[in-house]
Amino acid sequence: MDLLGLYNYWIVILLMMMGFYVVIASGHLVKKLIGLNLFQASVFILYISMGTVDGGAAPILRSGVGVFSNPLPHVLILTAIVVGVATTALGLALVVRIKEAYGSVEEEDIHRQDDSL
Amino acid sequence: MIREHLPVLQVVLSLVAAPLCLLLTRAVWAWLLAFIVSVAALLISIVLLREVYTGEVISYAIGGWAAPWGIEYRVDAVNAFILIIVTAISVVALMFAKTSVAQEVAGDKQGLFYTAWLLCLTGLLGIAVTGDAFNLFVFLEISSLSSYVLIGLGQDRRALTASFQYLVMGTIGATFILIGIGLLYMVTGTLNMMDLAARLAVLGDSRTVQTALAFLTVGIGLKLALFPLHLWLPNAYTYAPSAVTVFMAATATKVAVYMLLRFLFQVFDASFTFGAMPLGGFLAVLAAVGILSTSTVSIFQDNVKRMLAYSSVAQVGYMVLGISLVSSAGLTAALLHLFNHALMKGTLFLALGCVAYRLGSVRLGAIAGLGQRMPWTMAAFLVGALSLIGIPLTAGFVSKWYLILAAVERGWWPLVVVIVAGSLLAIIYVWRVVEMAYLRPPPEKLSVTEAPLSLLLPTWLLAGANVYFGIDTQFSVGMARQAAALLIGSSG
Amino acid sequence: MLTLILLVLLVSMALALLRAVKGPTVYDRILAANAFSTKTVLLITALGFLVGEAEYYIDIALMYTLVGFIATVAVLKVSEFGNLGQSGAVRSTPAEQSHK
Amino acid sequence: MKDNVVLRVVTKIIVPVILVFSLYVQFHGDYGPGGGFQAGVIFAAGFILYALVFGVEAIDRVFSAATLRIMTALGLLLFAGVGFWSLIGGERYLDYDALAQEPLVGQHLGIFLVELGVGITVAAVMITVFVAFAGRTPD
Repeated sequence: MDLLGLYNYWIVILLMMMGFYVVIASGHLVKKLIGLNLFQASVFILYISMGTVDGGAAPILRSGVGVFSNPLPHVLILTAIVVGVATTALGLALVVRIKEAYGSVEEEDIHRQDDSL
Repeated sequence: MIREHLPVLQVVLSLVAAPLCLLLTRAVWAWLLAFIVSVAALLISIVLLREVYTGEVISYAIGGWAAPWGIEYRVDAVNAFILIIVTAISVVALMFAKTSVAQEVAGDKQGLFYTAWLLCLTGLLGIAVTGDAFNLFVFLEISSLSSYVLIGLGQDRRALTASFQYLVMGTIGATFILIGIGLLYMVTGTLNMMDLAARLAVLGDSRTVQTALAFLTVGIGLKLALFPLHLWLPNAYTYAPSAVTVFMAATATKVAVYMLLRFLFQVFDASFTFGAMPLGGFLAVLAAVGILSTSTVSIFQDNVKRMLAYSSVAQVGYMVLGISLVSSAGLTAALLHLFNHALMKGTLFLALGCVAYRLGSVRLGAIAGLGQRMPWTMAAFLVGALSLIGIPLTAGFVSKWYLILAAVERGWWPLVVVIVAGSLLAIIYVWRVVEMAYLRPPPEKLSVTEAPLSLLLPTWLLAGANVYFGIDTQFSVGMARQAAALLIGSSG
Repeated sequence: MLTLILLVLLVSMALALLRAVKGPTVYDRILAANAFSTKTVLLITALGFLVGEAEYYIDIALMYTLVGFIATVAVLKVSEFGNLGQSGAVRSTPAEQSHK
Repeated sequence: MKDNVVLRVVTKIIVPVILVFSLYVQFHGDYGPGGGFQAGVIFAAGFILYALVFGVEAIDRVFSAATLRIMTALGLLLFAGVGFWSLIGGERYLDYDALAQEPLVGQHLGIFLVELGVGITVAAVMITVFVAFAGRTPD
């Protein structure tokens, strides 16, 4: 079993679990978003490493190069990155509004305030 | 000539209308544009439905790139059915939105509200139309992002936290779906759903495919608010503006159910999902536990909107239950319930929207005596509630009946008990509202009048549909049956 | 040779990262992060020559330089004024005073 | 921050370079690596740098909130307009062949217009996001 040969998957899994842990364990809303970003980044790496072809050049058409990496996953993930940016921006905007409404970005504080309503 | 381009126009029309809406500064114009586009989308979906009603499949290649390479839009009986639901509900909810949103959303944000609405509509329609797995993810994110915005526009500050919670959960769900699609692409090298199905059938079982199925099921389950993953839903529905709640409750989860069906039955083979992988029993247990627990939880809710939100989770449970039966009858029941649930929850949330418009609150205590003060609104609520319970002559009865028949056919008697028990629990929580509205005297100083006609009209439109489709089941059952046959048939 | 350069760059990046984590003051961290981003630019360029597609990698490196510069300015501004938007006059913050 | 001479001078020199670089990435996009997304972000980055140094009000002189709104819509409409153009040309939606007599010219024109639309929208949205966050006065 060649465990290190598939090192890209180990990186993906490690990042994914780190991100997921932060999303779940952190009560700070901004940190949650950072965790979410990390989580998404792991998937980006999964896709990009998937497109690699051994010995392949960057997928730009020019003479003298026969083997290219698969450009499709790159293009797909460009879309996903844009989606990720939009999600982060929206999330941060919500955090700003939450901060203005509650005066706090800690989940516990927010829940405590709402229960008292 | 234009007929040929209908599948793409279905999506692109609202997509183009969204930036136009951004340019319109007056809220009325923005509303008008959104409404016209929704009506046009409804007309397109009716034409599409008529074309695929005969069992035909319309395929449209975007940019002229043929199917397995380019993005294919594909309309068959299943998604034509979904398109009708989404567009029809959008039209009705927008009729309602004009008055309701004017009260609930700040004036300068209304133009943006309708922009987000149109984008959400685009996303939902896109998910239904597209035949490309990655395109599905993109449309899913379009609809999700705009629905976070719509929910965050609610009056209560808790709308913000609800929206944030939904954003975190929804993004995790979408990312799971993305991983699933990526793993499938890794194995097959294609993203077209039909092509995926063909290649997966040849490749057979492998650990990557199993993982992909798991990721996709969990991801869609999050979007679907399947029982243990439903935590975002009650808050989101409760604090969103009334019109948004109607739109979300009646369409968003439905489209998620559609995704589940598409992946479980068409992309993967049913013999793989329910044979090699024990997904059937798994879903059935989750659905059954979900129905019983969330129905019980909704009995104890003080906020009627929240009560109905929990009930939505239970109703999703019925649909998943139908799916987990893996039979033609079960799928028919699931699709039928999908249609009927859109009608009944639409009616109920619309009626609540009328109440919120007049009272500004939908707490149980505030409803006392409304049966006399707002007779039409509460009567519509009653129709929706009867349908929710499943009283004969309402739409809800039809789907519950088919569901029970399907369960009996498979001989899964415990499920029949669960379905009946769920209905009994529904009676309890609906009764609390009815008792409050009709049997309690209104407070002395309460001086509310009936909701304006612009709100009552859409409410009664859907309430009438509840009764109509409870009596004349030809369209709904026929469509559901055909779609189920297509899904089951394709997985042989 | 290029491989050696890459190794040296990676080591210095690791050192910069260490300083960014350890750094007692905010300015240590910002400086370390800035050094890290500069090294990244060099790494990208060196990698481009190693792979033999330098012309594309240099575009990316240029891009990264710009982003790094803007990010450093932004971070410094936040640490100095506590907000990104203002054009205002220099206002000395407690953090600044303690390092003068 | 505009009292800082070094920063002010460097910004004034570097901002035009950033904008030119963004145009290079934009127009290079249909042959080499590059394209609307990247170009839009770089273009916005130039203005963001300027706003960091001279204050967020400085952006208002070039891109007011209304301008940004129109640009956001315009880019998307350009994209969709190309699609409708091909529809009118009797081809499938977004089939660039319909845009010119020669299919090859049509493809170039199509991808160029689409990338331009993407670039405009992304630049406008990025600046909007920055203004929305940085222009908010803390209480």
